[in-house]
Amino acid sequence: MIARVIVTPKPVVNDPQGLTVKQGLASLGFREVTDVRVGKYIEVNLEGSSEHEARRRVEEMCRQLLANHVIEDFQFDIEPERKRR
Amino acid sequence: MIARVIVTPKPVVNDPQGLTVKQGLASLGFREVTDVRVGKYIEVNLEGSSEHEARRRVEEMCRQLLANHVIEDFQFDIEPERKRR
Amino acid sequence: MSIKSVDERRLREVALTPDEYRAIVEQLKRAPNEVELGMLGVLWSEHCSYKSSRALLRRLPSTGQGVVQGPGENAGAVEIGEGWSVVFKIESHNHPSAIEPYQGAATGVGGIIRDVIAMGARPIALLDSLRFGPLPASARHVEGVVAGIGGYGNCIGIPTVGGEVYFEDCYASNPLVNAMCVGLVRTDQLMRARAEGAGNSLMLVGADTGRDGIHGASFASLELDEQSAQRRPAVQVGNPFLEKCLLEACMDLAHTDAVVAIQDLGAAGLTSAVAECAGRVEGAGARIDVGRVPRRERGMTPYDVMLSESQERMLVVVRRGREREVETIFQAWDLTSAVIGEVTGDGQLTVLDGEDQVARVPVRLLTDGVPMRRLIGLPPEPPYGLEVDALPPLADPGASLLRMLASPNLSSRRGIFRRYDHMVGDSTVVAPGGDAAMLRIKGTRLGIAVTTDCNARYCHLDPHLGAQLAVAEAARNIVATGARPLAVTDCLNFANPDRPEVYWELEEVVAGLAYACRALDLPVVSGNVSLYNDSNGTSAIYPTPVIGMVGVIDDYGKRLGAGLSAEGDFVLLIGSSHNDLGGSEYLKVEHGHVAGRPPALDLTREKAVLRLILSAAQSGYLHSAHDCAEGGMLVALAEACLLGGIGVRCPAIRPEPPLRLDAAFFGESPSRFIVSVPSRAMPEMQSLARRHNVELSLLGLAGGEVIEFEGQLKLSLAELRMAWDSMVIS
Amino acid sequence: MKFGVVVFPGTWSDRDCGWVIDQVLGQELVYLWHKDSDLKGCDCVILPGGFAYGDYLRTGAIARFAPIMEKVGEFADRGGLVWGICNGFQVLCEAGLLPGALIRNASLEFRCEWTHLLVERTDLAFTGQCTERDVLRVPIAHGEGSYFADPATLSGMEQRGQVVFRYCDAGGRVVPGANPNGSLHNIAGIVNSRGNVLGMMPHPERCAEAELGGTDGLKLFRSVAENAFKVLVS
Ligand SMILES: Nc1ncnc2c1ncn2[C@@H]1O[C@H](COP(=O)(O)OP(=O)(O)O)[C@@H](O)[C@H]1O
Ligand SMILES: [Mg+2]
Repeated sequence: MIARVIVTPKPVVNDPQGLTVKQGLASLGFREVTDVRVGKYIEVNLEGSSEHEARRRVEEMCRQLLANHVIEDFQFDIEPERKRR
Repeated sequence: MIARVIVTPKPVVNDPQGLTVKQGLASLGFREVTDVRVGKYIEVNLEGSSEHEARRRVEEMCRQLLANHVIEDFQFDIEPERKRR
Repeated sequence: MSIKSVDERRLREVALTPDEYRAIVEQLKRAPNEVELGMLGVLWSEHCSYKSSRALLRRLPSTGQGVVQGPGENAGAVEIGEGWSVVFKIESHNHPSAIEPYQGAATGVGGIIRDVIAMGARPIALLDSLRFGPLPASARHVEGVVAGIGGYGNCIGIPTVGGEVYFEDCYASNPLVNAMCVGLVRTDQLMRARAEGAGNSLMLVGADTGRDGIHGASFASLELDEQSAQRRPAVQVGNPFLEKCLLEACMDLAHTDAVVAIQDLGAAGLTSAVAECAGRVEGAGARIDVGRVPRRERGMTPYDVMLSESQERMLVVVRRGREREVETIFQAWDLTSAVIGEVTGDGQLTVLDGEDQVARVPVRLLTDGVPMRRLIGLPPEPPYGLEVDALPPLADPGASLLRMLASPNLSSRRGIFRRYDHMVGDSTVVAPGGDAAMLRIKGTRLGIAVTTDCNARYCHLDPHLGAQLAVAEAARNIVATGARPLAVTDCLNFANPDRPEVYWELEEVVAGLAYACRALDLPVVSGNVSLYNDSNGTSAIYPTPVIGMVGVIDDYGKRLGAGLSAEGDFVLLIGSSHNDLGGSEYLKVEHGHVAGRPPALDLTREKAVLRLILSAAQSGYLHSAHDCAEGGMLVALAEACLLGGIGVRCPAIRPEPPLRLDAAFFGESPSRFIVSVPSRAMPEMQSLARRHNVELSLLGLAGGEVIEFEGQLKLSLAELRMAWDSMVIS
Repeated sequence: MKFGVVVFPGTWSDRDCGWVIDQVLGQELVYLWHKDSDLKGCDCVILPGGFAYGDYLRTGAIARFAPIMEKVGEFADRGGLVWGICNGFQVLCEAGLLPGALIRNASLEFRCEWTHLLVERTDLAFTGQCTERDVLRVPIAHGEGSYFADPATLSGMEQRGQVVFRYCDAGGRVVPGANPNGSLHNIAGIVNSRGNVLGMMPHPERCAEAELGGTDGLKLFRSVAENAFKVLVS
């Protein structure tokens, strides 16, 4: 089972990385870019259990460790097959 | 148009962050976790152009700036609708 | 006047009391509108107005030789010689760090740096004073705070050279994060944040304004409770890179005469910056247009813009007609700048949104209108008795020493300060790890020593004495490097002062600070007060008046380290020892009590000891000096050995009654130092001590790889180091 | 000898390098602004430490596109001396002027402390004043200094002798315990195959005066200055 977790800064939270990358892209000539947000991607491989159970566990992991709920949102999907995306 | 870019450390590169997250999860009781890799998630909003053109441009951004091919792989998808995932 | 026009929920939101609201209506002669209410709410918060503490703070001495700027500006300034002044201030960021340790601590560092920049000074050093609940439960919090301080300081390129960390139960739900910044400026180029000259432009520079931390100042003035969770959007994310650019641009600005003043935006954002700046000039006012404020988000209201606490912004007062020059400087650093208004002479803060006037409040009402709160102090029962005679005698000094060195309050802080860049700037000539740190002033032989200190356990047991001990210890730390103490900045961290016993602590602490600072000729040139460090009204922190101190040495070539530096040196104890076990770390670690009276302090003796050490350092008699603090003589001696990598052989200690053996080893009598003296300088050192009328006792000889007191303890440096390096925070 | 020190937004070792060049060594110094595209006739370009562009996204990732970098690349191609220190090393790797990359320290912590470096090349313009297998005491200050290159690149570099500095203990032994960040092969500094572009994580400019705790770093600055002198007289 593999879970792909995406953690992003909450929309109202300042994202200095995103701002700086946006400026970097602009100076490289990518002027069509209107906004950039930088977050984390976390790939978690888990053993056994049902997809339903895995979903519950990963949700728990996000709440407890993977995301900082004060400033970040998270989302994830789960794939039964253990193969790299 | 919105591009969702995922940048991951290449399999041969050490991922101390992934290891630490794995240990952290284990110490919280998530013992079913067999492997964790930590990468980056970058959300790029772009103006105008076709999906095809956007794909070409984002590919270019990844090659030039968003990923370092010595240590990282990247992948992305593009969604015409500009709505937050 | 009735209060009916505004509902109570709204008042609570802006943290105003019905009485305060009434005072506003009375002085405005009308009801304030929403925006005005918000502005008054933040500026009248405890955090901005000091309404509970201002009267007390006046008791602190703030003038003295060398003081160039006392309290009232963004930071204080003291002349150090050769045309240079040091600018410094300490500030708390306790509440934000409790909610989000990394960002809370990081933005605390960012904020105090901007206060120093606003004075036209280049920041050259940072210090952090931290208090947490016991390990390991607090480990994640410690990790976040330390990472946040390093994350900001390391990125911006200002060395973090000192600070302190303590672990006590009382901080478990109210951790304290205080940050101090020290800057350097030519005295004649010191700036003051005064909005002089009607018609001059107000420019907002740096980051765009977002909806960060709206009502952060009010938030800092409330106790933490379940509802704090809902206030969480108040948490700000710092951008040290942007602040680095802002810093350099402001340094460039200081070289032009286009600028009248620079003011940082901190708590209460634009409202506070504009009001403070205008408030410092008699009759000055300001007119600003929120429509011209560059924004990060769409749909922000004038209310949001006026109250936003977005980081990394500065207000610049620019001479009329010189705006282009300023803009060019900021452009060079890729920073936005916008003219948002102008200085007026009408004494009003007028806020426009394009054509529309959205607020108009007298500046004085904002800055000085809040009714001062008269609180009542009542001493609590003194429950902290200690029968020293009832304590069992010291059984095994070696075993005790190992346990003491491994205690989180005494163990080596290397695991923390090696995560801070403490070398950038090529000026750190005494690195963290000993007593004060020292930075050289390039182009001169001058050095400045900096430290923060406070034993809050002493303050808990006796606030008046504890505060004095904190000042004395800071002075001792400065003197241990060979530098002369100059001036103080203080951060008063307290629980809810509405509780009479807390207000009593505050009164006592301020009185103690004032007394010690007067006795040691140390003006208090800046500071900060953080109240309401309680959670749910139950657990209160110890009164924690953190003392930041700066000293100067005329020739940094004469500086001293804390570690023994040569085999064969005589190792001496300077000062006298008493049965001072009250409030000691020994009592806590070995007997599990926090009790008794803190050590008695005789400031006349203290002065004599400080003079002796300075004079010996000046004459070149000393190879090292280290002050005896928590853990007493033996812990100080072990530290001197471990820092220098040299052992010491001593004859057995046979204390003269009534001095107990445990007190001789681990008692915390103040006004003492461990020094090492080369044998050739011993006669001079002895006669110098006699002349200063200070007790000097020979402990032993430096050398080898063990610490030995004949027949009493013998431990290898390796064993000691293992214990000392045992703190694990991540 | 004219040193040029590049300043990116977010750079902070520029002044420290400048201080050593100008005040300690008495050599000629110019600062090179990232937006400029002129090296002002300098003989050695230093890319100093700092957090250019905040090191956001990846260390050195954005800085390498600064206008000045194009000139630095051309200068390197002509055989000019380019010296990246800490963040400068990261920029050089991102720019492809040096092989490999620098990733998060294995400890995941920023580390500021003294290290020992074994000098493996003394035939370079940067190390001419060092003795064979010299051990230098030089501080580090970085969070992302763990050197990585794929196995083929790494073995090619080793064969060509491109590793200039390795973390070692005080006795010069290259042991895992002396490695502060998890760098492959204990690598602290490397050179390009031509020998004119050096990248190193430790900060020699922080140990060029006794009062800062050591003077080993001065050897490297002296080497560059002396080398220019040798080139001039030959
Ligand atoms: N405990 C104190 N002792 C002396 N001065 C103080 C103290 N607390 C605050 N001050 C002074 O009062 C002024 C306002 O403080 P503060 O509101 O913390 O400044 P800022 O607006 O820069 O955050 C400053 O000049 C500060 O130095
Ligand atoms: Mg201020």
